[in-house]
Amino acid sequence: MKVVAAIVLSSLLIAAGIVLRPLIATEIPASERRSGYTFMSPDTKAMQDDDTTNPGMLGVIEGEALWNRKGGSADKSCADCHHDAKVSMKGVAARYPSYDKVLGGPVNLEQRINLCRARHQQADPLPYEKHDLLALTTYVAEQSRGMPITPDPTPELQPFVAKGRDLFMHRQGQLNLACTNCHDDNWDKHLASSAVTQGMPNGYPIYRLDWQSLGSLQRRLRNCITGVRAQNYDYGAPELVELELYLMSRARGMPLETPAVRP
Amino acid sequence: MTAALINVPKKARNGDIIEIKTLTSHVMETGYRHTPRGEVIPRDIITSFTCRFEGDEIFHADFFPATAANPFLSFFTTATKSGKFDFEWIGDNGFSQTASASITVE
Amino acid sequence: MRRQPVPTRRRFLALAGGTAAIGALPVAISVRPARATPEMMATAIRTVTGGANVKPGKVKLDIPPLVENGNSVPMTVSVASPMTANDYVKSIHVFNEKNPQPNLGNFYLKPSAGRAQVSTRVRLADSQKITAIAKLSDGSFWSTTADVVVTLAACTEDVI
Amino acid sequence: MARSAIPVVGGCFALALLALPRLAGGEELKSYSVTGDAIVESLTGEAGDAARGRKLVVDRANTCILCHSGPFPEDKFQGDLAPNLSGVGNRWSVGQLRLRLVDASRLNPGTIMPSYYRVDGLDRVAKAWSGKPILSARQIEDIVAYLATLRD
Repeated sequence: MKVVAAIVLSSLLIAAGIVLRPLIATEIPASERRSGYTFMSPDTKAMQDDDTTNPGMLGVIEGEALWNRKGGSADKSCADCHHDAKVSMKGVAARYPSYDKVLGGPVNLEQRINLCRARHQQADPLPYEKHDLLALTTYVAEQSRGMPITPDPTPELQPFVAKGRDLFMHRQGQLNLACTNCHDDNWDKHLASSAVTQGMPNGYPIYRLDWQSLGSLQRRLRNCITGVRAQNYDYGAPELVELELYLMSRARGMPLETPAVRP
Repeated sequence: MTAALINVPKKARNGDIIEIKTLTSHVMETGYRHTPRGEVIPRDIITSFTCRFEGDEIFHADFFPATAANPFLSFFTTATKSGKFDFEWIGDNGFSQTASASITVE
Repeated sequence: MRRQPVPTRRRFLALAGGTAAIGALPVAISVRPARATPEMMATAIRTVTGGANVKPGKVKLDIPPLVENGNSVPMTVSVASPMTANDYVKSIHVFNEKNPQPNLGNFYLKPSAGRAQVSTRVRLADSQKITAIAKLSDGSFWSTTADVVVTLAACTEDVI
Repeated sequence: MARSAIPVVGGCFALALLALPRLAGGEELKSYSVTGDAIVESLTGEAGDAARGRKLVVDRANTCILCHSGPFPEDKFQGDLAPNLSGVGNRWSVGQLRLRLVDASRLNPGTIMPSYYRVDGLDRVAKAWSGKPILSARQIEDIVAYLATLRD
């Protein structure tokens, strides 16, 4: 009977431990926060550093063309309202996801582009992770390259940031791992010799060598969720946007690198 | 839509050896990959690149499935006179793309 | 659709009309198809050299000894040559022995190149030996080799 | 030594009183009992095969070498998130190794070591893996047998 009691007790402790786990996870002090760039090999850094060799710049060129293309029932282009993106979009990506009053919640940059299409161009949404939306997002985000991440301070957003943080701290999937287990507690280690990194969101959309294309932060998040063998969230799901929000708050002050190159 | 990013100096002095860099958007599908259902994804690559200066070929390259997506190339030429570089990419499924860039040689 | 050069000193962007659309990558899984072998590489090299003797030297192959992802490996080949009308590099050929097929690239130069050097990015399916061969205007062939270790990505979209 | 007959397969005792989860193949998760920090008895009732165990450990699909390094000269890409497996057979008994594979979270709730033979107490498991342990009882025994051979 002693053993049974011990098992029951330890089970309770474990149950408690799983609940307590988020509270004991260590967030990275601001002074130690590092871009994924700093973990890369010199060759991959060189590919990002030079605009004539960075394949992500092709997305910028294509995005600029799309910015100026008229479309939708309104037959308007982005430029018809926002004019020169170099001026109007400067700093915008550094504060996304941002609060949308009509929806009463956060929207990321891709969703903002599609909201703009719906509200002002009377155009269909561009599908997630397809070329056009990635190119437009990359072009908009590139206008903030080098600028520090400055999360949207709207008070109504804060509960969503907290939800994103809870998700970051929550163990899930068959491997029973939370984002924090690797990206707060073990970011200086290696997973099968690949750098774990801090999972910073400051280069998206990124040109990922593994993808051989541009891809969004949500694609990268979905990779990790697949990796821990958890049910995935659909592109645009509120949980993914909340995670994006929390990641941006975690990267406050870090310069935007879009289009970053990552292995 | 495909894009090309070409880097040629706008100006050079006679006799300068200049670097030309090109980056082209293309998936470079190898023909060796399969869908989750086991079907082969057909090959779709750029197979050849040619650079001409004032109509004369100055550089040519053959690409293969082993060429990385969004192919990058860098090569050199000697600047001798002002003129126009023409770039041409040809590939599977009738793929064809051209671009050009001018240089002023002083 | 074509754009004029932007008025910066060194760079211009061209947006050219093409026939292929760039979409998101198809949902695909990588497989390890039948690989090229050292014999297949030797055959491919013979196709270029016609069986002529290939001497070590003159060729320099810059490729990272350890790469983070085999999908895009930067590579520069340069050849020691005066690049004059009488003495120049006609072509450069790069081979591998473990991809599905043995060619990494062929590059054809003119004396006007001034410098016998090309850079590109290649896919390497695995850690392996890379061989670069230069054909000179006198008909001689020169070569060098380099070993590359390819890191396998830990976190991919393939379910592990 | 008293030994519990209650099948404890997960972190939550309430769940342990429910019917045992069924695996996709119809195989029930085998019951086991914990003594101290060990599972003394083989999950299959048989000894594992160390040679098969080594193959399982170096196969990335089983995730071991994503985090652990060890005496596997053929694989250049091993993780350093978790202790090196060299000498692990000196550090732990077979029974201790077995519990650490089956459910390391019993010993340290904060561990990043997944529970390789557990199906409950998990959240949002992807459909393809739902109701299945990461490794089968036989695979656990094979790996335990191999790890026990790793002596400095």
